[in-house]
Amino acid sequence: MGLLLPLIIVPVLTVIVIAFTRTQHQTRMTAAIGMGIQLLLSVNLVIQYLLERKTGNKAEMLFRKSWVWFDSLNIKLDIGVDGISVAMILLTGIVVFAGVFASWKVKNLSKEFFISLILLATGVFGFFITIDLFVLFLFYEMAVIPMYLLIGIWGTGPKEYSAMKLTLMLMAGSALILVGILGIYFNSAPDGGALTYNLLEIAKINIPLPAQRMFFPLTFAGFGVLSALFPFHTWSPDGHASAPTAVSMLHAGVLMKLGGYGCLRVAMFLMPQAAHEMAIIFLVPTGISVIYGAFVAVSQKDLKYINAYSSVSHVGLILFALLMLNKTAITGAVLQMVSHGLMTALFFALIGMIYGRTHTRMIDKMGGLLKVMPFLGAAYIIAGFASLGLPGLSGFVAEMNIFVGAFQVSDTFHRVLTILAVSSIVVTAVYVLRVVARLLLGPIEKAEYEMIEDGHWYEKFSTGLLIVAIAGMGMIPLWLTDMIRDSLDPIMTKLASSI
Amino acid sequence: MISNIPALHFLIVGSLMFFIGVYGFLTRKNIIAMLLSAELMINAVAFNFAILNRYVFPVHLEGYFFSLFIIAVAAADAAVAIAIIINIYRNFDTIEVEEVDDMKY
Amino acid sequence: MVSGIIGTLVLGTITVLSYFTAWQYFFTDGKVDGAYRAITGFNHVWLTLTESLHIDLGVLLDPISVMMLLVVSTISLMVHIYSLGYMKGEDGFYRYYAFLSLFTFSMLGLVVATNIFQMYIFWELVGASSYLLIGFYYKKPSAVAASKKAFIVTRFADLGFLIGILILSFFTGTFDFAALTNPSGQVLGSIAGTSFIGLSVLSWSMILIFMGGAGKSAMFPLHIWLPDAMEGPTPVSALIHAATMVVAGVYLVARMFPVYAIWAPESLAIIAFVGAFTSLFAAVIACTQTDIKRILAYSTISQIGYMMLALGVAGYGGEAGSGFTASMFHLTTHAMFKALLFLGAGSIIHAVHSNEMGDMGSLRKYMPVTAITFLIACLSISGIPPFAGFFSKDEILAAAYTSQPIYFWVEWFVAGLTAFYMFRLYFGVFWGKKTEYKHKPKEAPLSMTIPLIVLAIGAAAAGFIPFGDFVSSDGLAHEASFHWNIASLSILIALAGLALAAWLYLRESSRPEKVAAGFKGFYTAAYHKFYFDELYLFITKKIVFELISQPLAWFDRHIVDGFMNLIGRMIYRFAVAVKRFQSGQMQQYAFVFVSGVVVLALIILIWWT
Amino acid sequence: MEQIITYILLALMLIFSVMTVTSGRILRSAVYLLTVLVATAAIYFIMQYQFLAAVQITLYAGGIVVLIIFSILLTHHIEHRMENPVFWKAMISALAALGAVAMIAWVLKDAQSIQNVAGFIPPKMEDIGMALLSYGKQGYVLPFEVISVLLLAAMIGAIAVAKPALLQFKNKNFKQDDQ
Repeated sequence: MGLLLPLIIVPVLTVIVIAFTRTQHQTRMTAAIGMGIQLLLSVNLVIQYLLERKTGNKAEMLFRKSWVWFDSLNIKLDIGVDGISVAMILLTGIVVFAGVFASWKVKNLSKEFFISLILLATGVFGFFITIDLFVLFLFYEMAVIPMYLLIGIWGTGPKEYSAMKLTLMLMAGSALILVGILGIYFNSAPDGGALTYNLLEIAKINIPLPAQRMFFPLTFAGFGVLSALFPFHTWSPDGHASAPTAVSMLHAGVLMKLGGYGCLRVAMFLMPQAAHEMAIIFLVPTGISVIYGAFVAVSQKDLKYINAYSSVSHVGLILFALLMLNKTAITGAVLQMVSHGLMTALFFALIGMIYGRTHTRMIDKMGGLLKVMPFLGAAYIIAGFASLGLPGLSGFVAEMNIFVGAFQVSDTFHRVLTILAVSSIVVTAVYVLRVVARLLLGPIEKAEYEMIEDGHWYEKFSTGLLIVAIAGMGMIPLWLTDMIRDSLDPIMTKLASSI
Repeated sequence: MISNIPALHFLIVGSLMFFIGVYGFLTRKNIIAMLLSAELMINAVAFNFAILNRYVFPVHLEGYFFSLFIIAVAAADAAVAIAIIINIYRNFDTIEVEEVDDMKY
Repeated sequence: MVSGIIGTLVLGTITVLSYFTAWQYFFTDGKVDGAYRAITGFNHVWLTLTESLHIDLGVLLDPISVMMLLVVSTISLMVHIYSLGYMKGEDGFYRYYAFLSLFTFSMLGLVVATNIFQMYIFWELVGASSYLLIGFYYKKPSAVAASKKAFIVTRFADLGFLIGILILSFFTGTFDFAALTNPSGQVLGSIAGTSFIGLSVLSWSMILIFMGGAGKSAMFPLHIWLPDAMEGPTPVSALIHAATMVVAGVYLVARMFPVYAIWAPESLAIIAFVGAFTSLFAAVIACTQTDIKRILAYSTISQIGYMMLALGVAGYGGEAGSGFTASMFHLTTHAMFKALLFLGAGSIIHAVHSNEMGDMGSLRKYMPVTAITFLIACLSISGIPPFAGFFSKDEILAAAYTSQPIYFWVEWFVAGLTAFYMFRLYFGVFWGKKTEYKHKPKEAPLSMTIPLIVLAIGAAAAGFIPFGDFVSSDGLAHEASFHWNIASLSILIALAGLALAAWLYLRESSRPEKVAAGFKGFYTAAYHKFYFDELYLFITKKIVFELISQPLAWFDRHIVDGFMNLIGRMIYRFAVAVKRFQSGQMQQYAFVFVSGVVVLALIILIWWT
Repeated sequence: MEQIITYILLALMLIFSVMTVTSGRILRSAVYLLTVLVATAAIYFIMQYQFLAAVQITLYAGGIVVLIIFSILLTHHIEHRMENPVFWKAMISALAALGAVAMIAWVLKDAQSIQNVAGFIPPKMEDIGMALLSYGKQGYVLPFEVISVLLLAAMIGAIAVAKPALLQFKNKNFKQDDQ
């Protein structure tokens, strides 16, 4: 079985078992147990990975396994992980587990809800462990499609509209990705020989430059849509605003990272020359995303919109850092994926809990909630601090890597963009504190809010888990950054060789 | 004897009959009249098969059987068509084809 | 209550350890060949950034960090003890002590930082704990607004700090103070040579770093958060917004002082100017305020301006470095007397339940200990010998005089203003009109008066420390020369200020109104803090919020998203148009079918032949 | 003599075809169609395809046309006159048909070379029967079976469609919905 295959099998088994449960309680217990095992597997994977590296195994991908699937097209279920995917798997494990607890009280069709949620998680896990482009794409679609149901059925507000918009825009993105992947596939053997989907095989050869010029922008933009690249970010506010709590958590926390991961692993790794040529073109929209998302977040009133735009800003920073094409910045990008995943999941979890109590998400209708729900309020403040990059929490580590890395590129264009991106930390502080002040502090706005209860055990568990992860990453970052840095070596070599 | 007549003449008549059927099918509003036109077309096809068989492969019977089967199929489809027409008439109180457009969009 | 005692005990231990460290450093380990050297206690890599750049966490001991250790731990201990009485029975007592400990941790981390990035980390953390403590009374909207303002203003300043660090580290390839501040270091040579818009890149980066310091130290024009920060509990104001955190900016400049002095004198000139201007500006405002904590806040800004000025006029090493010593000296004495003033103010507020001077008067009869300690502090800050403030202020004036006489005269005038507004406060509160109190004010409990007494001793006697022996810009002992002419001038103006205050406020009279009327326009402007709050409000609310953020939000919803929706709607329209072909008219289908067959067949035929 | 009769028959086929699609009375149309079919059968006789001719008359002329006439009588008053097609519609349809005719004419100009291949033996009944039941070369048992199944299916289908009451869903809710 190895270490990786269970990561796909366990969720699938969980889905099957959930299909046979009868009561809501059984359903959620099954989901919790299944995802708990999944989290343990992820943690175990991290430990095993670090131990394996310690023994001096320098292979690009560890724990490789391969099964032929479509011989004629050379499609294989080919799995393996490096430090980046391990980090992402850990993130996914945590967020999904927390997400299950955040949706503990889903009343309506809870069985179907958990089935879709865990199917989505399966897709994400599969995406991170495969190194075969076709299977990668397959898992990608598997992660995106359940989103439609999850938002369309269990959402709030104009959910059908949002679900449709989100799905259509992401589908448009994945159409671009598919074209890109096929383009890579048909250029994967320029000197003759068998075509392949295998990432590592393709990385060994150089895709012809004209093909790179054609397929790099497609792939990058395709994955960029999922990462809310300006101007393809508008699915994000509506989608998040309508989505149920756990879905927002998973979507902003993990699914948006699929975009960054794909940009790095597929677009930049396989087509380095084009990445060098076109980085400047793509830097502009990413830079805009960073600043623009932050400024738009300042004047939003709906908690989820604020967070959605904040995600646009933060995830824009990921792509921005990737395009700086140096090791520090890319390390920062991966760290930011993990960090943003954790804190935005925390944010959305808390927003869901607050919404469940006040039945509104408008910040000007709330106030003084810290008094009645100290635990959740404090958690919100911590999430806010993480978001504005306070040292000791995860955001700082990631942002400093990005900023220092970005500053190493020494022409004026990059400098100006970097300084603009850095200045987003002030704007972030503005909107985070504005929300905290309006929402949690001050006098209690309405009398009925006096009756609000603080978090239940499952809510505390869910938020507590995420806070521990955020603080853990923020305080002891070295093991994580080293793991990522080491794994970036092949990518950096490939990028460097192409100048 | 029939061999004195060139095959072309039969084929011309067959083809014309077919397209007269097409014309009827396109212009008639009454479904039964359309069915009549369709029968014309089927007949024309069967006729052409028989003629070509007679002229080109006189010792074989492929075209012959084709005509035979076409007639059989025509019988079947006429039966079904008439059943449908009667049902339409029952439901719509008309057999004007333009008024039977519930399947649009 | 338990939480407070735990916090206080732990901090007591830390204070003891700090004193022990200081003893060891100054008298045993620190001195090599007559100069104090920097000792790196330990230094551990925390985060690797690039091949050469990595963030370390460690402990650096040198004269200024050891001095700051003493100051921070002493004041913090006093505040911890004081708070046991002051905060008794408050909602969230344990929260208060948790935040206080967090702050002390961050401040100590900042002080002992071995590299500039560690300093930045703890810099942010003190900012966050300051935010939490200012907003301690989170049910009060004004406190919430003040905490937000403080955080955002300092955050803005930190942006400059961060960019400065990025520039500096890019060119030098190190964050390490040891490498950066080595006076003979080669790392700065290249960067000092590169120029950008008239100044060297190094100067730019140092100016940006100073911007961080200016934000935290409430230098003009980033001073606006500090007076508002007085919304926090008073002991917090004493600890954070008077004695320790706000001098972090001074400490930062002092820490980077060799770089400033040797490689970037242009930026040092800017520091001197900002310091001088701020001290004057804040002193003028302080003369008109009526909220006792705000007076103290502006006084703090003014005094920090002094320290900045002293650094700005100093040079590296020898006699030129006396400004550096003076600045650090003033930092220490200021910490004593300003903490004392704030704690005294806290004691008054505790008794009277008001911040307004108008509600107070003749308090000396009810609160003798507070009155006496407050008087000592006032004398000290006004620069009356032999109290501590006199010595440190004298050194600053002397340093300014030898370097830039114009700054001397400005500061000399500010010294007079200082004496005036401090005694205005003192007379207004403890003398002045006889006020009827609803509850008769009582002297504070022992837990509050003991810190007052301890600090009063410090404020009175700290001036006799031979400071130059321990702290100087180059580590060599430096004997501060005493300037009789400067000292007599400063005593003169201090006494003049005192006398003026006594004339106006010792007895209840209508004189203050007359004087205020005499300076009408100027008085009103100063009373409204020269309208800086309004200006910033205009910038943030009208420009950032209404002219950038809201239009962008509109743009996003209606243009960007509108475009996406437009695409969707166009596809829908197209589909509606296309579905008309599906008319349900069977004959139409048949017609299309027939013509299609004909056309296709024709195409094939033509293509074939 | 045969030649003349053949041409007359061909002419009849054409004329009555046209009348079938243009006549205003549906019943007459059906009768014209009958004429066409009978004329076709006559030509089959002349070509010595007796069995085919017989099938044409019994199945086509006899079965189908009678069926059609019944359905006409079921759905029309005997006096019913069909309205003429709209002019432009007729023109467009004619144009399409003529285009197709032109196309066929183009193809048929090659058909001039089709000559009567010698050696015609009039098919005998037993040959036809054997061919229908054999499965080797020149055997048609499979289409024969398929056709028989088709006919059966068509028959059942016709009954099912035309008599909805037989299969109508007898569900109370359903009926309530109807009302």
